[in-house]
Amino acid sequence: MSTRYMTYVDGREEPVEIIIHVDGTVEVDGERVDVDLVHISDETIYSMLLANRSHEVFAEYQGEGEWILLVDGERHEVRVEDERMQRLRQFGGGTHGPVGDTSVDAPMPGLVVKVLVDVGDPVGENQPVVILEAMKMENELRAPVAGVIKAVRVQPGTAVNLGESLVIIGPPSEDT
Amino acid sequence: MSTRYMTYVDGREEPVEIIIHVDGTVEVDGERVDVDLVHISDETIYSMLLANRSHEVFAEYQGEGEWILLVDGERHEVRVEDERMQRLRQFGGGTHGPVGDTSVDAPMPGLVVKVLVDVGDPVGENQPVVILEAMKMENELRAPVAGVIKAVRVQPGTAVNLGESLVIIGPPSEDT
Amino acid sequence: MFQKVLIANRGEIAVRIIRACQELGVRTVAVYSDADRKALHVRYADEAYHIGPPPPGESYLRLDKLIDVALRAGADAVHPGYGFLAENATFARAVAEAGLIFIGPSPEAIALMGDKVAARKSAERAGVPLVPGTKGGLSDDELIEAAHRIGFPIMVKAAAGGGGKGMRIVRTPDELPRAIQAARREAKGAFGDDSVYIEKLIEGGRHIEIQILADEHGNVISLGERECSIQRRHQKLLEEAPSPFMDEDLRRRMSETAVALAREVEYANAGTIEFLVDRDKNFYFLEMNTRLQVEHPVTELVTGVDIVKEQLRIASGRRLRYKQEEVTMTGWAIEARITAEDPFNNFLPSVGVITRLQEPTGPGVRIESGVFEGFEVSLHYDPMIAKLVVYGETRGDAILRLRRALNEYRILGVKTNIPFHRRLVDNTNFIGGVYDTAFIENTPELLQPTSQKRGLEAAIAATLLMHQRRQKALVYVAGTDDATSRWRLAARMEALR
Amino acid sequence: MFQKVLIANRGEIAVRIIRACQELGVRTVAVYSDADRKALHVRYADEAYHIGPPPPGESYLRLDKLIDVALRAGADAVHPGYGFLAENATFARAVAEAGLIFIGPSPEAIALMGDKVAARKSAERAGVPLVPGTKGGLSDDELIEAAHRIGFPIMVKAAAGGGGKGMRIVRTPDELPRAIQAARREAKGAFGDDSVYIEKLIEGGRHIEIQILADEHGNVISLGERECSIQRRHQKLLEEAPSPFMDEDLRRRMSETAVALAREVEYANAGTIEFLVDRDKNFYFLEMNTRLQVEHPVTELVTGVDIVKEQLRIASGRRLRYKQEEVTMTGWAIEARITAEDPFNNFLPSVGVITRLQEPTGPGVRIESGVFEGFEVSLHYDPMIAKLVVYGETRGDAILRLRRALNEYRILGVKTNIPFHRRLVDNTNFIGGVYDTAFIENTPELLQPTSQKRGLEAAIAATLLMHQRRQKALVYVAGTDDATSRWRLAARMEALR
Repeated sequence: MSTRYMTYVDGREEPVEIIIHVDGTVEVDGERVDVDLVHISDETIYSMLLANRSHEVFAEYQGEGEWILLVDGERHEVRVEDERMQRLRQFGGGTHGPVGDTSVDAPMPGLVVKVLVDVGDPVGENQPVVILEAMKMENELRAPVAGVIKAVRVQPGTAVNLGESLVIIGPPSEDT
Repeated sequence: MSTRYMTYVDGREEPVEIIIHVDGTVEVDGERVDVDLVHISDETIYSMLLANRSHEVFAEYQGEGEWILLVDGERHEVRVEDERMQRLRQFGGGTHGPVGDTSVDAPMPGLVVKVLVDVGDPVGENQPVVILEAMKMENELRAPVAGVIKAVRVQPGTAVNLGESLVIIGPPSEDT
Repeated sequence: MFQKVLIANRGEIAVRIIRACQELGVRTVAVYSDADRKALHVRYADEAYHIGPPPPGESYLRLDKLIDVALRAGADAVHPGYGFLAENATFARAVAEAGLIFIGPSPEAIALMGDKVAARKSAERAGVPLVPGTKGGLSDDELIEAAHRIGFPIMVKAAAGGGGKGMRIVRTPDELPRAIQAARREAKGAFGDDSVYIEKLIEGGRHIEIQILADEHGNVISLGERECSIQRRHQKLLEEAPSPFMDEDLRRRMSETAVALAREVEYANAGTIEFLVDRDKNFYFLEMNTRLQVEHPVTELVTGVDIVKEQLRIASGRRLRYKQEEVTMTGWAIEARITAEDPFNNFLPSVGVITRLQEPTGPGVRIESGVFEGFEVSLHYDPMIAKLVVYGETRGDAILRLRRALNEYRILGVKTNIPFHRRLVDNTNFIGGVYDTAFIENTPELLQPTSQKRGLEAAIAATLLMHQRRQKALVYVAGTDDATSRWRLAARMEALR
Repeated sequence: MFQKVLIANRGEIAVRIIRACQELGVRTVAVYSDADRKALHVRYADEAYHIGPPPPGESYLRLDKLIDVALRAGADAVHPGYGFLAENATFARAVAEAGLIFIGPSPEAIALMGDKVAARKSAERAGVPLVPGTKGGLSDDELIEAAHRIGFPIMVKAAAGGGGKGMRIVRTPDELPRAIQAARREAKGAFGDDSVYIEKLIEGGRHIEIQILADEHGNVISLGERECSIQRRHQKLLEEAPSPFMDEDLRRRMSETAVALAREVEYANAGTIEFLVDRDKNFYFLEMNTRLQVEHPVTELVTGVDIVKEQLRIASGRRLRYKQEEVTMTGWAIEARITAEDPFNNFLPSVGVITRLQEPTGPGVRIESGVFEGFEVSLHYDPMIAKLVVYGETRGDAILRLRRALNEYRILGVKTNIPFHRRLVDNTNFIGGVYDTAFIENTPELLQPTSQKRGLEAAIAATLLMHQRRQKALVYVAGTDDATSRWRLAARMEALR
């Protein structure tokens, strides 16, 4: 499971395609890049080594995938779209409400303790769907969007890898 | 209802007695002082005008009433004891577990919506005891310490003033 | 020396003055409006007093309140900074009448130099060159004769006028009669008065000013010039000392002229005489600023004289500590004014809270700042939030150092003009010292946001952060709603990377 | 000039060198251990490479890794900073053998000056005064005769010795025979060797050093002295330039001596000769540091010479840009070393995360810092986290400015020696310039935490914050466990105040 983003810098029409693989490797426009981004302080300051080039990044999230960044002091406005947002845009819809399917992936390797939803269940945004035990703690995985459960791919006792898809949430049904 | 503190600076044995009245006035060793403390940024930086003398205060809470302060750049270690802690010390106990009574006071004027405890109930730290409506919001007042409810001074519908005592919590009973 | 000084100002200049006082062992009293309770000048001063709501007219311009605070606090002197009441003769007089010392020139000198006509007359008496021209009410023939005497190009201007109406630029003698006629017609139509006059047109002029110091015992010295031609709509953006246009002879002539004017008006304390200098190194009086200037630090860095401390010393009656021949300019200093304005959107003021701030430091860098993390930039006050001043052995060193410092500067929360300065220090004409007051106007690329780079670094950083954010949003620690554990987990996840 | 320089160091000095490179248009390569991934030098450099775990022996001292990174990154020169490999001749040689330029003196000069005996011999040849003394192995009579020649007070020292064993201070001739006997007995007991020697005792000595610059074409100049007597256990805490003890004649003599020594060992690049100066202005060679010194900024501020840039220029083969007669000292500079040590607890290192940091700025203040908010002070490296350097017209101005800047300094999270410096600048002997290397030892009040003030301000502030905290803890907004609303409410409460 990799995650694919289309990223627009400073209002340019041509996006940068960035794929983040579950092993942490990053592909930019089809080319693997060596990147190390570490957090310095607050929620704001980061140091990025990109193929050993050092960049200081100040970042503020504006919501809806929009970021304001200072990279080495130069200001950039960046919009990051994941596949769901891209589909949303393709369907010409607004930016609210889910269109298409969303996968709840394992954010770390672990053991599924409980599955809290069944196929067909409506779920609200932030509603817990799976309990995953990892690093000796129980972690509640929540629905990133509201919708209807389309598939449940694991059951209690399943050992899952980082990034593995656990539950698929489809768009909410018309009558909800 | 005023709150009385004994405050020890830099390990001195002689405390400063500071009383904060519900109207916000402050008395230091029996004398009213004119103080304006405003928050600048983070959880740390404050500006204090004390009778128009300007002091910049950096403060970090260490827990258990202990603070590390930089006042105009000079470092101080300060221990602030409220009446409960003072009693605790008088009883020669440790600093853990309540001894003596603790009052849950109204942190703002409002209307009591619900009283969640009865006299004799054991309560845990942080357990909600009273719901107070103020400024059009319901505010849950919680027990600052574990113990047993010794007195309930209000009932639903009581209008209370800032600082008014609502519930008294006594020490936990021996067998809990 | 004074015991306690009230600073009747705010922002970076109030901080600057407070520091000078502290370094002289003088106690300081700050004043603040509701908008400035948290401001640096309040926090750095020994005492601070509230004087009213944010609009300056209800606080920083209320001389009654300022004098009242000064008396209550037991101050013995008042420093006005720049702006607000700094060139207000009434304030200077009121301060004196309250038995306090005004740290600046006499009310008479302030009033004299604040009146354009009176100032020009004083300049004339002191032998300061004025832009050559005629008075109004002359006949066409008289105007034509005057134009030949003054030399072309000239400007024909409506005597009653303003706003460009009835104004004509004339480059050759044969255009002149028609231009006078046209100007008269326009002036008549616009102002009901066809009187016009002629003034020499200064093309490619530079704005260069001379800093002077004068004590109350008749001693006056020049601290040399500052180059202030990098302007936009008469707002200075960057200043340097010395001027790349200067030579020893011109400096001496301008300094002597400035000192003569100061003597003519019996000036005491720090002051600045602004000149327009043409390509042939003729200079003309513009105006005199009877106060500390924003750009005073560049002079301090090259002369080694602390102008604010000198102001305090002079106002306390001391004699100047320097003789003219002891003043030398060593090295090069540049000041970049950092404003909360968007250079790519017509310098529109940008308001908001400064959420992150990281100021440059290191060798040769001096920051004069009025802001901090959490500071709210409001529309009530000047958009200048800080001054970045650099010093180097040579102009090249100073420019490279300025570039380095600009690259270290980080401000989040409001837009600033830092990108403009970054472009400026890379501009070859600026680097070559080839610029006049029309430079910004004639160099539109300085105000273009487009960069050749694709912004790949920004794309990658934002995407990784977005990804991390998505991951975090998905995970809550079961069995607790405590915010801290959530973050603990996030931190742990980060450690996994 | 170089295209790209690897900085084989960390902390404030790595940042300092990176800035100098940037200001010369030279690209920079940083290296970092696991402990330094977030460090400023990594963030400020153009490139950064990981070189191993935190212990220096596994990272910053690994010459193989450093040279490997330099080659991989395409650097053409290496700057060693100070400490670590800066005075390691093997490293300098290895750099050269890898085809890179070492920004420092030749390996031969480093080796020569690193060997105490060889260094003393070179000094002797160059006519540099050494502390007068005898060699070991002399008879009692020979020692007594030598003592009379040298003059009292003297020290009798065990030739084999160390650690004070077999050491005697002798102030008058009649004490000498017994002291020699006692020293011999002690030496015999401690080291099995009763050979002793005599050395002049320098009382009230000052540690003063001369900064020199030498190019590869035989030009050597002195940049004057630095006063470094404010020491504790041979660790410098504060330095100034000039020295308050200096006069023109002594400066000239010391400078000439230092230059002679540099010539004797065919020195190139920046170096420092340390001297002990007695009350009668006799000076004696201590050692030569064949590298950049921590305290180089004070010399930069008074001479206007950027020593790090000069190092780069010299190493790239250029000739010195200054003649001796062009070097003058103007004004006064003081450097306070800011360390994460508790001055009130025997300067115990204080480790932890710097949670808040606010550095002083404004006129005449230069900060050379290696830290930031979130920086973790660890035991792996030097406790010096920053240098606060101030410049003023006079020593008095500089001291008052230092006091002002120290008052502005805020560091939370670790204890620092700032309180020590605050006491120092208020000490009358320090203000008077009356101190020697024993000053700290003889002035125990500098290390006393007790202040006369009751700390009322601290009591009031902490109590109000405690009160506010209690109020907050009591109140949760019903019907939500969301952390943000809790804070929103708290903010509202604050607005009520």
